Amino acid sequence: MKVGVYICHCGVNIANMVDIPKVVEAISGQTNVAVCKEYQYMCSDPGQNMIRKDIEDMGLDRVVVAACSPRMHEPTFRATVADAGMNPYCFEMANIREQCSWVHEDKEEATQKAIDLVKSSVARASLLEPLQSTEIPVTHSALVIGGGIAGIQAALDIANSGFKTYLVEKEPSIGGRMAQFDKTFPTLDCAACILTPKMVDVARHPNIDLLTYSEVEHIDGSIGNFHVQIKKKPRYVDPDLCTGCGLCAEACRLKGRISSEFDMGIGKRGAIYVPFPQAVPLLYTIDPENCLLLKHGKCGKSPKCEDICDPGAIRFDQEEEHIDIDVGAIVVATGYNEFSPVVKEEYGYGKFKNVMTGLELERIFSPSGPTGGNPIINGTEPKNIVFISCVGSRDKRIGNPYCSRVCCMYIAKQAHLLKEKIPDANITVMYTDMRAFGKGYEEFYERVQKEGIRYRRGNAAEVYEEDDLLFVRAEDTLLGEPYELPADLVVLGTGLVPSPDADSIGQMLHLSRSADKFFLEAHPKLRPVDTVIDGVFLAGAAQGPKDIPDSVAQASGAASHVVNLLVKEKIHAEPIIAEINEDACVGCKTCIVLCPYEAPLYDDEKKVVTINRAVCKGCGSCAAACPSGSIKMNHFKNEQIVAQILEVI
Amino acid sequence: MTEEFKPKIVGFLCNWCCYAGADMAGTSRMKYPSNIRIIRVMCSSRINTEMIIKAFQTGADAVFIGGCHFGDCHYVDGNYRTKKRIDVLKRLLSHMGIEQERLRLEWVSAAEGEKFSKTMAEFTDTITSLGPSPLREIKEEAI
Amino acid sequence: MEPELRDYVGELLDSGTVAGVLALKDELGAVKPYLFTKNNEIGDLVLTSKYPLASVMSMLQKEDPSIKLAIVCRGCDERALIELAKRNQINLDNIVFVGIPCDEEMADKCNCLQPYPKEIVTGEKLSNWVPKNNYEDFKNMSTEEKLIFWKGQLEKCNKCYGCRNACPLCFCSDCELENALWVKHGRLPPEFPIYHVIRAFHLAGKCVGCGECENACPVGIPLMTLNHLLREDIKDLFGYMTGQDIEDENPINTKEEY
Amino acid sequence: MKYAFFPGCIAKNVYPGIEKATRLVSAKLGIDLVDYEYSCCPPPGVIACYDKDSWLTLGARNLSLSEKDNHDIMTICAGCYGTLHNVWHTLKQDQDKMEFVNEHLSRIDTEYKGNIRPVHFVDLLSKMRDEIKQNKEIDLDFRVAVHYGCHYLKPSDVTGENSEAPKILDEIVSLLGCESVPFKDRLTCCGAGGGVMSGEPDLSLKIIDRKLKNIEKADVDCIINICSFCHMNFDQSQKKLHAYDIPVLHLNQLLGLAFGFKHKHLGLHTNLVSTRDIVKKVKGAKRESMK
Amino acid sequence: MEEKTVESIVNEGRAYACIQCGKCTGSCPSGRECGLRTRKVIHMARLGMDIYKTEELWDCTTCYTCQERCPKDVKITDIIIELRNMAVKNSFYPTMAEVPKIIIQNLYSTGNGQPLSPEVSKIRSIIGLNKEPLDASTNKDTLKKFQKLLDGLPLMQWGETQ
Repeated sequence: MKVGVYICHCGVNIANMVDIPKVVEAISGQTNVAVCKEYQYMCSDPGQNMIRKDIEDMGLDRVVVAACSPRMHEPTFRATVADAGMNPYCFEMANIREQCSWVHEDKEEATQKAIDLVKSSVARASLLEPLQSTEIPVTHSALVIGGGIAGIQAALDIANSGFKTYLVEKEPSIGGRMAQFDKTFPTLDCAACILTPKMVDVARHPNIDLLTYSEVEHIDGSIGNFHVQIKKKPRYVDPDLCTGCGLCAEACRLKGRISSEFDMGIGKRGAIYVPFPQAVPLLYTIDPENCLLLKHGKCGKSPKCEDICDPGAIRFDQEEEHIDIDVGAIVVATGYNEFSPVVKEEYGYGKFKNVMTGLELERIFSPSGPTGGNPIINGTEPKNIVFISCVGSRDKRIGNPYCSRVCCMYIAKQAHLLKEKIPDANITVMYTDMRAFGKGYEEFYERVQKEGIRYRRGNAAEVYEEDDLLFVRAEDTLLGEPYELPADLVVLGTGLVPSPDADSIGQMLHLSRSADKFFLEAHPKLRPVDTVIDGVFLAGAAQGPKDIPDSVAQASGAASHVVNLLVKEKIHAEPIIAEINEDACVGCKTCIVLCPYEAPLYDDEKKVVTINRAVCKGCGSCAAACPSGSIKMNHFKNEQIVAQILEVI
Repeated sequence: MTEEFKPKIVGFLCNWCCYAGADMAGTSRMKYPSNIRIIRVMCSSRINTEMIIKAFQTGADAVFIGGCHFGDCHYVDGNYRTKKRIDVLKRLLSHMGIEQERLRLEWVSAAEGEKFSKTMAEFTDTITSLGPSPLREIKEEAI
Repeated sequence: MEPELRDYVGELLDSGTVAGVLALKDELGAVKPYLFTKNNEIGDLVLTSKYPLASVMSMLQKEDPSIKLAIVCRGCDERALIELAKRNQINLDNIVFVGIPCDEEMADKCNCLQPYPKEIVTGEKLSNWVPKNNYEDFKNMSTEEKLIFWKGQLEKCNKCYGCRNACPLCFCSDCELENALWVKHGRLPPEFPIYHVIRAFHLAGKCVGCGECENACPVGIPLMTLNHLLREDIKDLFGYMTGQDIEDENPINTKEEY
Repeated sequence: MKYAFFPGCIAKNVYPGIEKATRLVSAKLGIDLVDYEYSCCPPPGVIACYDKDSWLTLGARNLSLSEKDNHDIMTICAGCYGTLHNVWHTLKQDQDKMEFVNEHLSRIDTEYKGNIRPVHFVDLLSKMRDEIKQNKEIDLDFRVAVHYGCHYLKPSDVTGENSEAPKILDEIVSLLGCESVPFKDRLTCCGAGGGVMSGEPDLSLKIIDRKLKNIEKADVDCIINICSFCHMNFDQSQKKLHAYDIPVLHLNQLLGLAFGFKHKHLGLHTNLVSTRDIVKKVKGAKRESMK
Repeated sequence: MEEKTVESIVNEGRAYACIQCGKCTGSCPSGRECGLRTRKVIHMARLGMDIYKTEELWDCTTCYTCQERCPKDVKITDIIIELRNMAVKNSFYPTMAEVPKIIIQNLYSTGNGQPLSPEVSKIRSIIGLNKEPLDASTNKDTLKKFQKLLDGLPLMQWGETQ
């Protein structure tokens, strides 16, 4: 063992407070120390060359540099020693600047501390082991879960980079929530006009395998190599034969008798249906919950859909399919649901027929919606309309303390659209705070106020009905006066909650949730699209309430992370990770409980735990808790740390 | 004992928060007593009880553990485990007759240089007034 | 109690519910653990003493994981089996519990907190049982006195590893107490107090209070004092008691805040 | 079933018909009532607003009386319920307050432990639907406006009730054949609480005037309440306002009528607002049910 | 127990979380008829103003609707009650706070806030109840003990200062 020790003056930064010759003298005699030198600036070229030369000339196998913080120059010197052919993990640094010369005032004490720290580093370096990073092959394909705008964007971006992409959507069509919207704020683009071309692109893309009416059942594996099982629910329609002509839906005995999910229950459909006319794929689907034949075994003499379908696409004998795929990376884009305002009983949703949610109104506006885009609510055109903001947002009582980010603006948009359709309408928005933070949002807010929409600060207290008319009670907090407004339509600015599918997907992928129940990103500022599970990324409202541009931006971000991964033939796994001594492991699974990354895996055959090198992050938590000491934390082994302890006391 | 008592303190600092906080104290030139000897680990949860007790056994008057604030752990939730482990160990030490003040756990973020230096000054004071570790005396007797 | 139990156990064997019953056997006055597999042996089944049967059960299962066995168990045996199951050392699905309570004399001897299993096959459980010794004398000592106390006690230690060997929860094949990094080899008594601190900490959230370690100690170190206090601490800090439910994780290892 | 009976000042000393009705109805339903030397609850809006700690102490004294016999304490007034339930809840959670209370109670050799629970009569009724149906002799075909009383419902994190859409009272009146008629603002305060009725009578009258106007519009036969204090406010305020003529009945009086008790035994004739029309309707209904 | 301050009341009632949405005022049955603006009461308390000196504080009927609906879970009614306690402790008695003193006197002399009148006593016996109900005033010793309890309570101290 030959350790080279290099003490840096850092100009006067260290040398002024630490008596460097004294340090050199103290270290020179230490066990294993082959050479101990001092220099003005170790990080400079001549400094680095000095080390390289000594490694080559003297055959040093460990190097210690006593200088600044390893957080500053450890990478620099690791590269230096590697240049000279030494394993970079055999390098060690003693921090005698940030944690010594800069913070102490007594030269003698600082010098003694510097000696202790360098000795401790030498002792540690003597026990360091050369480490090699392992290589893991990468499967060059990706899975995107959720076919809303975020999932669509992510899938297109990945596929356009040349990688096979599986897009899984549980509904019969992709499009997600955005497909339900009429127009988008603040530009008032028609949502369908900008979304449907993308949907078609997805369907036609040679690199995209679109799996609609399908659900992810099981996921295992890790970064670079996930194994996924997908359940394809039976549509009872042969996708190759269905032309999307729609004669079957016309013929269905239940036509117009089943609430349409897509129309938020306002519109009706039959048992065989497409959710909306621009659906992709344009394939009809039989709803087994309602279809007379599937549910009761009998539909008149014979099912009318089957009778009328010339190509013979109806297949009542179709069965569930299970597909296994391998992918290198996963994008989770499970989106959101509208908050159900039933629990906010003071607003009378579900009790008073003219109280509706934002998303319901969106369907009323839509030209393809149940009223053909005419603003007819329960048969009449409303004249007095009140919007209530923050329903299910910023509300601790119902457990949604967060701001839903989009409600202020969609209320402004809907108020504008209503005013456009009903010019003589009285429209009042009761709001808590106005949050118009995006590009063009504040301007749009001004525009709708100019159009005569009245904004009154103060959230609605309650809605009551008297003589078939609704009244909304509130305080105008700027006037400090309580008031009541009559209304023939009350629109609740309902907030966003995570999609219920997030539960199962989250469990399968072991993703954490933040307090708001949306998926937790790896870092709130710097890694907003990553998760703590390597190879799994987030896009869109699955991570938190988001508007369309933010969802699209995040989706592209997630896609670029996926592509960064998939372009590699192999990924290098950091060698500073935990290793298990399988002979000593008793399989008590303590480490499995501890690890946030699912790195320890139980081997049922061997009855021991193994460590998945690809996902271990090297925190060492498991090594500290392993009762039998079977887990070794590379580069931070017990004996390496104890050697340091012994030297500093 | 005529010689002035200078406590020996071993500090185990997590790389991401507390170690960076100590660096921050350095770059900001915030002075604190030189008693602590810092050992860097990646996460405060890497520290096992054996190491801590070994430090005491070897003659440390006190042990300091520094990690990230809850919610900031680089490894999601390692610091929750650290807290639990240290809380139990503190009780165990006091049952053994070792003042639990000798073991201190603090959360220091990378930005909290000031907190780090203040904590060091305060901790050194505490230990100075407590006097040398009883284990150190036992060790010296044995020699 | 015994005749009733013998009938019960005999029925378990006759009906084929289990392939064997782990219990204690009297062999010419010496009591030892024994796996009863035939009804005609059952006359030798006794309850007169206490023995850490949980670890024996663990060994039996390791030999044949599929075998279904019954165990005549006391409160501490049951708790130990539950703790072992939590740590994947035993499969409760293949165990039939034949619960018996401890009498006052036994409960006193171990200063047991819960001298009965969840379900009792025969015998009366001690109702409103409160252990007599709550270690007040020790708790009332000053820190310095505690140190002196332990120093005196631990000086007796001859590192026979009896405490560990008797412990039903010590299942590791490699033991940190034999790691020279922590406990120097060839030194008696072991350096104060690392050996015993490591052992006590390893049992935090694990110890079921059976008292076997203290029983096994040839030099009479009051090891249960430490274990008992730590059990109280764990309850105080996390509201956690060992051996209650297999679903309860050792709180020291979980991420939940407390 | 045995309960300590806490009638409260109003039902004892102002509208004794409510106390009487409760005793009659309880006997029919097989609920044994035990009396204790209770003081006033004391009122949540007045005494608690003056000094909360004293309020807790006096409330705890009441609770401690039947605690000795291990009887849960039953109230028939939302106000009394509000106090006793809130005191029970607070002392269960707050060790400091519990110490304070017991320090004072020890001066009169009393101790409160927290072993019994306060309940409202209506909570018992909700579990005795069959018994109510069995004991019903007359099907009362009334249109009624029900009034819950704020302190029975709120704060819901203490009471456990659904404060925005309670149902129990509506369900019980419908068991008796009555229709609970919806009316505007049916859950708002009657205006009596918080010391407002005594301290600011004008404000209190304004609040109840609005309430009565809404009830009048609903065209009901009577107001049904489960709070003696609201009961008093509804009855007296109609006279003070020189307007309205809506009879006011405590739920227990309504139960009494349905169980076949004479209106005079239920003290209906002691109300300020005449209950004559109600009594007439009962007689009519009785004839109907005889047929 | 520690002396309460406006600040401690704000913290205990979690009023720091208030977003001034006004749902409280809009829900207030009393505020519709008078000058009580619940939202403003909370805001003033948060600013550390001497809110307990305002008369509006006594307009609240303690119906708890505001607290019930507060999206930020601010314990609004509980805060109002604490502020009233504080007003009384600081000898700030607006006119409407005067009346409870009569109630306190009744409580002291009869054990009841609302004592029994001779007229009602008569009604009681007519409808078949005891002329006088069994309560704290029935038994002289009980009443004395009750008074002894009251004598030592802060409530009586405030009652006397006026």
